[in-house]
Formats: sequence, structure tokens, C-alpha cells
Amino acid sequence: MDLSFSPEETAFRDEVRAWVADALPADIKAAMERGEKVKKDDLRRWHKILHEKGWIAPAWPKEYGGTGWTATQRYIFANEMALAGAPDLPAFGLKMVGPVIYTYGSEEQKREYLPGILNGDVWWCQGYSEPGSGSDLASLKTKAVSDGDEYVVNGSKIWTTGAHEADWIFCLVRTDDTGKKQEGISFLLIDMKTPGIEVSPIIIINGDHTVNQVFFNDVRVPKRNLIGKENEGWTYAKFLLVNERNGIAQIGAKKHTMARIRKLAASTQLNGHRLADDPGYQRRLAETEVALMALEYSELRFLSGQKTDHAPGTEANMMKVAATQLQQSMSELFIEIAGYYSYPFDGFRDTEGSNEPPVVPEDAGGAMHQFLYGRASTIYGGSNEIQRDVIAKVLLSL
Amino acid sequence: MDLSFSPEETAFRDEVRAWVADALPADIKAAMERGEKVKKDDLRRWHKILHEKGWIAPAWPKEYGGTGWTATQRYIFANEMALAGAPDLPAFGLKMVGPVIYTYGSEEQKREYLPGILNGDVWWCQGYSEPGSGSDLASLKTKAVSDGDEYVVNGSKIWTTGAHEADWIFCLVRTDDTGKKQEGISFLLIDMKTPGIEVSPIIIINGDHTVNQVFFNDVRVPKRNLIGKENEGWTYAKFLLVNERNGIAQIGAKKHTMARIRKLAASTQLNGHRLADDPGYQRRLAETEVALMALEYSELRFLSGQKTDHAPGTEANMMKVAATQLQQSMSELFIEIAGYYSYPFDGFRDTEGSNEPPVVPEDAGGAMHQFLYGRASTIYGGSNEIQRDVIAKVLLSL
Amino acid sequence: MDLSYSDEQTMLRDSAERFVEANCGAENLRKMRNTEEGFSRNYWKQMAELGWLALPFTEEQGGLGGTAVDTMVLMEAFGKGLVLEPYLTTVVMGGAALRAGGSDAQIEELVPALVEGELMFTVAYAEPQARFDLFDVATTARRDGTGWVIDGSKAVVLHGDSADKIIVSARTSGDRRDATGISLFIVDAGAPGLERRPYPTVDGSRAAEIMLGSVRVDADALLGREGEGLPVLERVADEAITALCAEAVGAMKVLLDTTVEYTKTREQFGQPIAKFQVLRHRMADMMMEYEQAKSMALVAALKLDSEDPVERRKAVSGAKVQIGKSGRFVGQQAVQLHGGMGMTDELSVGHYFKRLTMIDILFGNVDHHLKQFSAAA
Amino acid sequence: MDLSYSDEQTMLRDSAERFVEANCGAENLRKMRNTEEGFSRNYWKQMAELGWLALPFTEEQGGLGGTAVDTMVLMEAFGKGLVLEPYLTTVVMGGAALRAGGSDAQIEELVPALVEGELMFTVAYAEPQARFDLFDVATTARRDGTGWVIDGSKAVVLHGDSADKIIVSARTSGDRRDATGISLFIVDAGAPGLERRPYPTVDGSRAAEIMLGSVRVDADALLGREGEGLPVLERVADEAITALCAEAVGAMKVLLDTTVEYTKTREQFGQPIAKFQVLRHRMADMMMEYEQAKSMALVAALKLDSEDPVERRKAVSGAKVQIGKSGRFVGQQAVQLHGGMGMTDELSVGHYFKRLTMIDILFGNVDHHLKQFSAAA
Repeated sequence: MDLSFSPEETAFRDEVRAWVADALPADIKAAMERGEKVKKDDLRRWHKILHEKGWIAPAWPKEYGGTGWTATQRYIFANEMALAGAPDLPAFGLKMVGPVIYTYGSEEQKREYLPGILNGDVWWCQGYSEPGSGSDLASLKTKAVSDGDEYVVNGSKIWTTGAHEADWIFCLVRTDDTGKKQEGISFLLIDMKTPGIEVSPIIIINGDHTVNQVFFNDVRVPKRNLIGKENEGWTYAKFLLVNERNGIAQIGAKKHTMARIRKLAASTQLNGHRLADDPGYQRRLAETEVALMALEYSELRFLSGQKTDHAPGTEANMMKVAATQLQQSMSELFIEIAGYYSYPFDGFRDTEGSNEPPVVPEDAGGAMHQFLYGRASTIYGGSNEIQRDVIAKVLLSL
Repeated sequence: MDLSFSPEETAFRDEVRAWVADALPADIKAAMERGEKVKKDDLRRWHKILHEKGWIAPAWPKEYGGTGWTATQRYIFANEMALAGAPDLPAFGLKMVGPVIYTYGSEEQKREYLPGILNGDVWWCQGYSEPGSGSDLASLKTKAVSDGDEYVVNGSKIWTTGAHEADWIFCLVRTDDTGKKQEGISFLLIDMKTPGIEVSPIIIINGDHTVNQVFFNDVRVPKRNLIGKENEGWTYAKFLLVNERNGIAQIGAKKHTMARIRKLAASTQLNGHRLADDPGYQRRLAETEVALMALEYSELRFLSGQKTDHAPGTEANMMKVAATQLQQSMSELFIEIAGYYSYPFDGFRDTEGSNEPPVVPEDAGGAMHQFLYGRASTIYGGSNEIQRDVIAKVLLSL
Repeated sequence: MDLSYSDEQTMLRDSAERFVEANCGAENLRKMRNTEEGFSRNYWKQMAELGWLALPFTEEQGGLGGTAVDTMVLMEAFGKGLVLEPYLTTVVMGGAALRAGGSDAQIEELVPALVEGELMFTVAYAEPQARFDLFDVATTARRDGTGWVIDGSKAVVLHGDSADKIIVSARTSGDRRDATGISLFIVDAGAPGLERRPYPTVDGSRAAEIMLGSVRVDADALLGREGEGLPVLERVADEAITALCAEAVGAMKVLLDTTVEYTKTREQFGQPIAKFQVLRHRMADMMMEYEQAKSMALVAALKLDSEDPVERRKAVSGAKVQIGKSGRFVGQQAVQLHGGMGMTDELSVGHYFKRLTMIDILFGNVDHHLKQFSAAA
Repeated sequence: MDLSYSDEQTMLRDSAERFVEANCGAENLRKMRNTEEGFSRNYWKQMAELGWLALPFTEEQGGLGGTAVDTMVLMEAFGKGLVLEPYLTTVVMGGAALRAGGSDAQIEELVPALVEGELMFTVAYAEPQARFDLFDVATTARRDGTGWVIDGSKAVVLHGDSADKIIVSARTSGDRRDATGISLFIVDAGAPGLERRPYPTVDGSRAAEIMLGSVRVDADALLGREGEGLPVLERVADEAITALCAEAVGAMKVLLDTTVEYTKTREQFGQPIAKFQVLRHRMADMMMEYEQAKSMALVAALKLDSEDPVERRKAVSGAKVQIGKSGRFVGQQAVQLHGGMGMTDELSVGHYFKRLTMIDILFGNVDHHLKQFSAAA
């Protein structure tokens, strides 16, 4: 058992660190530091830089455009990116539908879709949840009826992040409703420009427009857009959900945020001393840092194949619960830095087109915005209640 | 709305305060201050002093030996007793079976049992729980079979506090097992000296002997010992459970303990300053005091008939949950005062027969002992999980 | 000892709840937040007509002689309806400042207009560097002839954009964090040199940064005695906290009811989610938090006028602690149990949650008041 | 980077678990606590034969050159069985003191006997007034000819009743709470003037108060350099904490397994209580606490020998914080889910719960180590 990196791994870390320090555009880095929302064009710019370097999809098999790195290298890479303040790229193409396509798609589908995902030209969104099916995903009702070479899709998807900016959507649709609800689901790729698709924005409690409801009215989708076999979409959906949860701990990003909180707390005054020296705040800061350490090493343990003793396969569920709780604790620490200045409505700090500096001091930028947005983290991707149901089911059936 | 006492109430408070200061034996008061267990003989001595004064059963109707006080007076009395450091008297006679007897018993039963409860000559214990029935009380199996003028009782009761010191036991027994489990239960008074009764001690995790298992082997009980009607014992049992929970907040005793914790924290050193000035400890002390204030005024609100908005009748359940959680927080604050000296096994500080002073400083006396014992508070009398089930049932059926 | 409502209080509660139900709520908030002032002048006039603006003033002052409990009754109803009108700033805070510090002349001049709904007030007590410390005042006022000249800036002034009179704390002597040397001035919103930068707040209300550049006021603008403004500010804060606690209790009640109703209708896995024991217990805990918050809001109102300063401090800070914790739990769990819908601007849940989150911050959060509580004990 | 067990570690774990399962556990504890020493000399001999007492010493010292991770593996198994033998005091603490401060001569003289199971050690670091501060030392040692005379009293010395050699911290210069001026002495348990007052501890182990009245020791009793004992004590504490964290992980595992099993067999309301969602989620939370504790125990073991003192401090104190919290949760919930049975001396649950409660206190509780963590950060 050994925590240290081999000389090769150290060299790799140094290479990544040096590269990102140089390659990450200064304006994007600065926006991240100020807690601003990074816009689609900027994300795409960064995407293309990574793609050009060949580092856009470390987890993909080498043959499809991956890097061929070891797990430790991928861990180092993700860590370095986050510590450098690089923005997360949307997961829908790279981490979700991409792996589904290269795992279950036809050769033709691989040729058609993977390049656009890798080079960043094609933006994806995810059509899973429906108004009637939240945590009970398999109860979905959006219907795809066979009609010659096409499916005719009717129904609606909800909580669709980025649907208003996406080129394509991958959807779970019902192609058979005679059996168990998990049976009869198919996995379909749909061009967002297809007639009959309507995107309706949902404004969330921080005032932001990131999610949408997507309506399908007699939307005709070619059958060659079906992934794998008809009625077996649930298998691909579960594969994707596990992939989604694996990334959810986001240790690197959390370390970066923690460092920002620590720095800001050191420059914030409270009762005539630094907030960072306030015993109550300090205590919660320490508790949160310990939780982050525990999360990080739990991930490392799981990655290194040292399985949990009790419930094989529940690592992702545990990481999801622990990581989202931690994220919410961190956001509570963060809004405290702002004090009274968490009261003004701030939004992501979009200062474009304004001559005035923002009301909220730069220090606390985006804190409340993220706090509010972060309430969703224990809800989406299977609520934490569902995660605990799963953990308990495995734990108790042993 | 008015918090203040009327002149009559103030006079009453002063009278009670003066009386208890004088009447409470100094040795009992000192034992309480040191966190020692008050022995049966001492409890009985204090019982008889209260009885002589006519204040032994404030909540009883005046005709049966009560005081005729208002609710406010009873509140004042209980508060003053606790603040003066008077020990709680066992509830089994005075607060449990006594009210059942004067409410549901025959005139003969009232004449036979109430005097002994009031004067402290007869000590009672409670035969409710059974090995197979914890929170699911109604599933009890101890059987009473009719045989002429007698019942023949067979079965076993568990967690019977004080059975080894009691003269009588009031029992729930099954007299009919053909219907719903709540039907067919009867409420029986049994002399502990009856042949066939065996008391077996249960040692709990603090090393103490307070609870027992009681076995009944062909125990013959006269039918005149039946309370009310055969098979209707569940009604009386519920009446008694509500009575039991009403007292459970024990605000006065908690204020007394809180004052003791505050005093000890002020005389305990930590890092070269007083533990009471340690920001972390101070914070938890304040949180606990706020919780105690909230509990106290919730009780006052409920007592004054200002019902909860949501779930009429769940006040007792809420008080039980809040009070036991608070008791456990307080016991955690308490053991921290002892620091390393919560490690030696202390027991209740029985210094009799020993020439040496106890290892654990007087300050922390009994702290760990009570911490361990207190784990039971969220279990007995219907676990807190059961209490929440009840609250939710009422809340959600509205 | 008597903890039941008087007939008058019951009537006040019923009429306030009727008003709120008919006029206010999340839908009203979504409409009003796009208007310039963020609230309805028409409602304000109705509140004046209902006598609510007169509530805390004595009869000699032209008021109704209401107690803190009366204000609690009203604010609890306001909390149920996300009321946007500047009752807290004008009647509670402005009223407290005038009653605690105002001269007979000031009261005679200002209270009638306030009660009629013609003058709106706010108190500009916070400063960018001060966090929750009322005594941390860098804004200065220096004598100039018979009047004063004020310089400095005030942070997050609630309804600072629409108030006609702004009561400003300024230092007339001493150092920035001294308890003495703070004076209060009643400043016209339109005074030359006073600039306002208004903005919406997270909970759909309004506030403003206020910059004072050599703002001249007459001698009679001084509220209370020179250098002795802090106790008046503290009184303002305590009355505001007590009112906010009651408002929070009202908001929690709505969230609890809404959540209970939602879980009974929302189906997942073939049954209403109210059938899941974990959610049932969560709602039981929400209810317990609500009841404890309600008890502590009552304690604050009952002891706000206690003569014992320790008792008052513990009651008010204790209530703010409880409301902060309970509000956080009830608000967050209400969102959680509503799932994705709880995250939307469309449902009312998020608005109540945000208001509760903000109430925790206003006048000092849980941490701040735990310290105040400890310092008093 | 590699976080998997070596073959040797797997073997060590398996053999320790076999030993523990065959010999230890709650029943053994209930038997042994009524004996004079509270543990089995026979088991101790077997542990020596198995080589466990030699684990942390280098090969030159006559040991096996085991790492902190090896000790973790062993202690985790001990935690599963409530092992009573003085491994922590003799091998971990005594061993750490000797390795960190011992001269070649001391090591040559003492380690072989320790490894053979013939000499038992403990470290008397705590004092009645010191709480968890290792540097708070009122006991004094003054030079007397070539030797020293020690006066003072030591609190809650673990296995102080049965140890043959007691390593005592005493002040040779400076004031009571100075970091420098503390020296360590190896004192014979039978030294004239040394009095022991033994007592049972809450978790069924043993400790003693030790009074030193003009206890004379020779010059070669000094362990390490005069006045520089604190770093050695800190090393002892860190090794002990790391071992205790592993022990706690083992104890939590047993509680989790036991609780899962119990809820599957215990019936209430006509079904196993494992069917109740609230209890299921509680057990899911217990499992998550256990996994986090296990991760942090690993961090402590992996970083115990880190050259960066900040990294080491954060790892060790962070682990103690996590173990304290997780242990409390797992222990208390295990009792709660066992209902009344969990409160009995008869079931094993209560014994593991008590041990976890005590581990939180030993070498500083959660609060203490949160401060240590913050101070290092």
C-alpha cells in the first residue's frame, strides 16, 4: 500500500500541470475565479483546446479517441484540471451518450456521432426525466410508435439541462407498454431541429435558465437512430446512470472551491478579526475539510479496487450521497463569507453591458446563486433518498 | 397573553420554594448534587415528607388526595421541586397506576390501593413490555386464563424497572386471543409476593441493576384485581401511556442539570482557560439552552390549551422526541466536562464502605453513567421512531 | 400566566390572514418583482386603512397601543403570504427608532404621516465592512453650524429605494468599532448628496446601497441624543428580529402544509410518496421544528419588553437561532420533498425557502446570535 | 499509487481475525473483567509467539519492520474482537516511545523482552489538570546526584496496574504549560515511592492513577534528551491514535453487521424491522459512516510517517475527528436499533458502543482534534 506517485506518474502530473497553466485561456480562468457562469462559446473554446491536445476524453478507449491512461493518470489529470480552475465541460456528450454509443452503438453510429462529441461541434442534452416520473425513472411515458423506417415520438421530457443550447438529445422512450415498466424502453438519438420539438424554459429558484421542458409532437425519428435493440434501452440507461454517478464526487473541483473558501475567509473581517480565525467558522471549515479528505480517499479506495466490505456495487450510491451533502455544506460555508451581501440578488456575475461594478463584492460572487442551485444536487440523478434505498437493499440482502 | 404570575401565583411560588428549601433533607439534596443515585429508603423518606404536607399527588383530583391546584400552580410546583434539587419519585404508583385506579377502578379498589400509593408504603412496578413485544406493545402474549374466582397467569415481562424492589405490579395480560391484537387485553394488579413470580435482574450497559425480567408461572390472581372490564385493558393502557409521556419533558429537572453543567464548565480548565469560555463548548451550551427554552415554552403553550396547528393530540409525542433528544445532548455536554475522567468506571458514586475518595472528581460524578443510561430514553415508552410514526400519521391524515 | 390569544388578537389574525390570502402569495410576488418598487402602493394604503400601520404606536402617538405579541400575530400572517410591502422597515424598524429615540416634536411630525401610509421609513444601519455588528460604523457626521454633515456609505438598506425617510447611523465621535459615539439622523431620501443604488434581493424584495457625500441635515434631524444611538439601533434590531421570527413561523407553516399536500398527491413507484416512512418522518421532524420555532418566536415577543436585559437578550437571540435552524431545515426539506418541482420559480415552495434563508441572514445569522446568547448568559 | 493489501498484510489480517474469533469478543470480555488484570496472560503469550509484539520494530531491533498500515491491519482485527490485552500500551505506545526516544542501549535492553512478551509497558502522559494537552505537565523531575527524583501524579494511565515499565513525562524545566522542558523517564512499576491506584474503566479495560512521591531513578532512565520529551510524546500519541482509529473501524464493522442481522430477525408489527424504510436508511447511513471512517483510518496510517508535519497532523487529527463522529453515530444507532436489548450487558452491542465512546475520548475528542486540525491548516 503506497500513496506516493511513481516517477512516471510525477512526471505526468508535472506535464499536465504545466500544460494547463499555459493552455487555459486567462479570461476563462478569471471568470471561474470570480464564480461566474462560463458561457457556451467559452466552454466550446476550451473543449477544442483539449481536443487538439488529444486529452478531451481520457476515459474513452484509445481506439475511439481516448488517451490510454491508467486509472491513476486519469485521477491525476482530473485533479490537476480542477486545481487549475478549468471549467467542467458538459457531461452529456463526453461522459454520457459517448460511452453508450461506443459501447452499444453500431459502427455507423460510432462514425456518425463520436467525432462531433470529441471535437465539440455537436452539443448534446439528456431526455430522461418526465413530469410524471422523477425518481421512478422507469415509469416514463414518452411514446415512440413504429411507422415504417421511422418512430413517431410523442410526449415530454423535463429538467432537460441545456436543451435550449443543444443540437441533439438522447432520449428514453417507450416502445412497448405491455410488460414490466423496465421492459419496453428504447434509447433514441434525436436531432433537436426535427419538426415537432418545442423547448420551453424552466426558471429555477436562483433565477437562472439552465433546465427546460421539451415537448415532442409527432416527432419523426429515423430508426437508424435507435441505440442497440428496441425495448432494451433500460440496460443502456443504467450503464449511463452509473457512469454519471461515478463522476459526481468531483473531488478536484471541491478542493478548488475549498481553497477559494479558505482564502476568502482569511480576507473577510468578522468582529474585528479574520473570519478564518473565528472559532465557530474554523470548526465548520475543519469539519468540511475532513469530510472532503474522507470522500477523496473513499474514492481512491474504490478506484483501487478495494471494494466496500458490505455492499458491492453501492460505491457510486455512497459517493453520490456523501458528495452532494458535502457540496451543500461547502455552499453554506461560502454564503457565510458574504454576510449581508448574500442578500442582494446577484445571479452569476454577468457584468457585461454594465458600467457599474456589481453590488456584491467580488469575494462573494455567485455564492448565494450556487447555494440555491446546489439544492438540486440531492434531488437529481436519483434523489439521495433513492440512493439510500439502493444501499440498504444491497446491505440488507447480504 | 401574559407570561407573568399573578400575585397569588407569586405567593404560591414563594411558599413552595421556602418549604422545599426547609423540608428537603440535606443528605438527599447533597447526593443529588453529586450525581448519585438516591436509594429507595431515601426516596421513601422524601415521599412521606411530601405526603405529610399533602403535596404528594398534585395532579390527582382533590377527592382522591390531590391538591386542587390550577395547571399553573402545578407547573410552578414541579419547577420549584426540580430547581431545589429534589429527586423525582418513581412514577409507577403516583403517575401511572394511581390515575388508572381512580379513573377506571372500582370503589373497593380505590379504597384498597390509593392510600398505599399516597403514603408511600406500597411500591409499584409496571408489567407492559415483553421479550417479543417492544414498540409493538399490543402484541403481548402473557396469558391470564380464567379459573373460578381467579386468573392463572403465565408468561414474562421485561424491562421492568424496580421489579426487585416493588410490592405490586400492574400488568397487561392477554385474556382473549381470538380478535385483533388490541382486543383481548386486560389490566391486572398482581401482588409481587404471589407464588410463581420470579424476578431476574438485567444488568444494563452502565453496570446498573434497575430493570428486570419478571416470570409468571401459574400465578393465581384474584379476579377482583382486574381493573375495569375484561378485554378492555388496552383503553386503560393508552390512557396511562399518555400520562407517562406528559411528564417526560421534565423541564425543571433539565433546568437543574443545565445549571449544574454551566457551573461545572465554569470551574473546569481547558487549554488554560475555562471550558465555559471555549468557543466550541460555549456554542453547544448555547444551542442546548435554546433547545431547552423552546421545549419549555412548547410545553407551556400546549398546557395553556394553545393546541398545535397541525396534529391535535400529538403534543405528547413531540415532547417525548424533543425532550429525549435534548436529554442526550445534555449528557454529551456533561461527559465533556470530565475529559479523561469519563474513562474510569464510576457507577453512581456509591462511596459507602470505602475509605478512599472516588477516582472521578466530584464535578463529573455520574456523568458517563448517566450518558450510558440515557441511551435508553429514545427507546423506552415507545421509541422515537414510533413517536414519529404517530406524529406523521396524524399530520398526514389531516 | 396566560398564553392564549385575546379576542382582539384573534380578530387581527383572521383579518390579516384574509387579506393575505386574497391578495398576496407567490403569484403576487412574481408579478410585483417586475415593478419598479417591488410592492403595491395600493396594498399599502389598505394596510393603513386597516389600522395596521398604527399598531405599535401608543394612543397618544396616534396609534393603537399594540404589543409585540400583536405585531407577532400580524407578521405571522404576512409570512404566510410573502407580503412585500415595507411593513418591517417602516412600521417595525422606523416605528421602533421613533419610539425609542424620537423627540415629542419628531413623533408629532412624523408618526401621523407614517400611520396614514404617506411616509415610508427605513433604517440604514449596516455598512460594507460591518457584517452584523451594529456598532461598527465608519460613516461620520460632523457639526456644521447648527446642523450636521454626513459622509459615508450604508450597505444593504432594506427598501432603501422607496423609503422617504432614511434613519442613518453615523459616528459623531470615537473609533469605528466603539459602542459610544454613534448618532442617528433622519435623512430625507431626496437630500442633496445622497445617492441610492437600488437592486432586487434574492427573496424578491428590494434594497439599496446608499452613498452619503457631504449630506447636510438640520439640527432637528438628530434622533435621540448625540453619541447615544447604539441602544436605539439595538432596540430597532430586537423589534425587527422579533417580527422576522414571527414572519418565518408563518412561512414555515405554509411550507409544511404545502409539502404534506404535495406528498399526498405526488405518486412514485405506484403510490403517493407520503406512504414512504422516511418522508413521513421527515415531515414529522419539519412539524417539530415548526412548533419549536413558533414557541421561540412567542418567547421573543413576550420578553421583548422585559426589564431584565439578560432575559431579553436570551429570548431574542435564542429565537433568532431557533428560527434560523428551523427555517433552514423546513425550507430545505420542503424543496427536497418537492423534488425537481421544488427548484422551480413557478412553485411557491422556492420563494418561501428563499425568504427563510434570507431571514436567517438579516440582523445576524445563527452563529452571530449564538454568540450574543452566550455573551448574555 | 497502490491502495491494495500486500500478501503479507492479507495473511496478517486473516490470522488476526482467526485468533480474535476463536478467543475474544464480548463473552471473553465479560469473563476477563472480573479477573485481577482484566486480560489474559495466556493470550499475550500467544500474541508474542505469533510475532505480533515484534511488528513495529525494525529487524535490527529484533522486530519485523512492520509499517503503520500493518499495525492498522492488526488493530482492525482487534477492534472486531474487543481485544483486552495491552497491545496499544505496550507495543504501540511503549514501542513508539522507545523507537522515537530510546538510546541504543535502552532498545537493546528492553525491546527483546517486550517482543517476547516478558515486559509490559505503558506511558503515563496525562495529568489530572491537563485534559488532552500532552504538554501540560506539573510532575517534576529534579537532578539528584547522577540520577533524578520524580514527584507528581499521573492520571488515567492505561493498564497502569499491570505494566512493568511506566514511561513517565516529568518537567525538568519551565512552567507547567511550556512546550519545552519536559523529559521522559522509564520507571519500574515497583520503584519505591510509586503508588498505583487501579480501577476498571467504562469499556471493561483497566487504568490506574499513579502517584510518584520522591521516586528515584538512575541517569539511564532518561528516555531521549533532557527537556525534549514533547516530540516523543506527540509521536506516541499519533501512533496510538492511528492504531485506535483502526481498532474503531473494526468495532464499527461488527456493530453494522450485528445490527443488520438483528433487524432481519427481530419482528415487530408482523414483519422484520429491517423492512422499515427509516431503519433501512439508518443502516445505509451507518454503512457510509463506517466507510468514511475506514478511509480516514487509512489516511492516518498512510501519512503517519509523512515528512510534511502539516500533512501528518491533518491526517491523524482528521482521522480522529472522523472516527469520533462515525463511532458515535454507528455506536448510538446500533444501540437504538437493537432497542432494549441494545442496552443490556448481555448483548455484545453495548460493549462495542462503549469502546467506541471511549476511543473518542482517548488522546483527545472530536473537539480537541478539530482544533489541532485547524491549527495545522
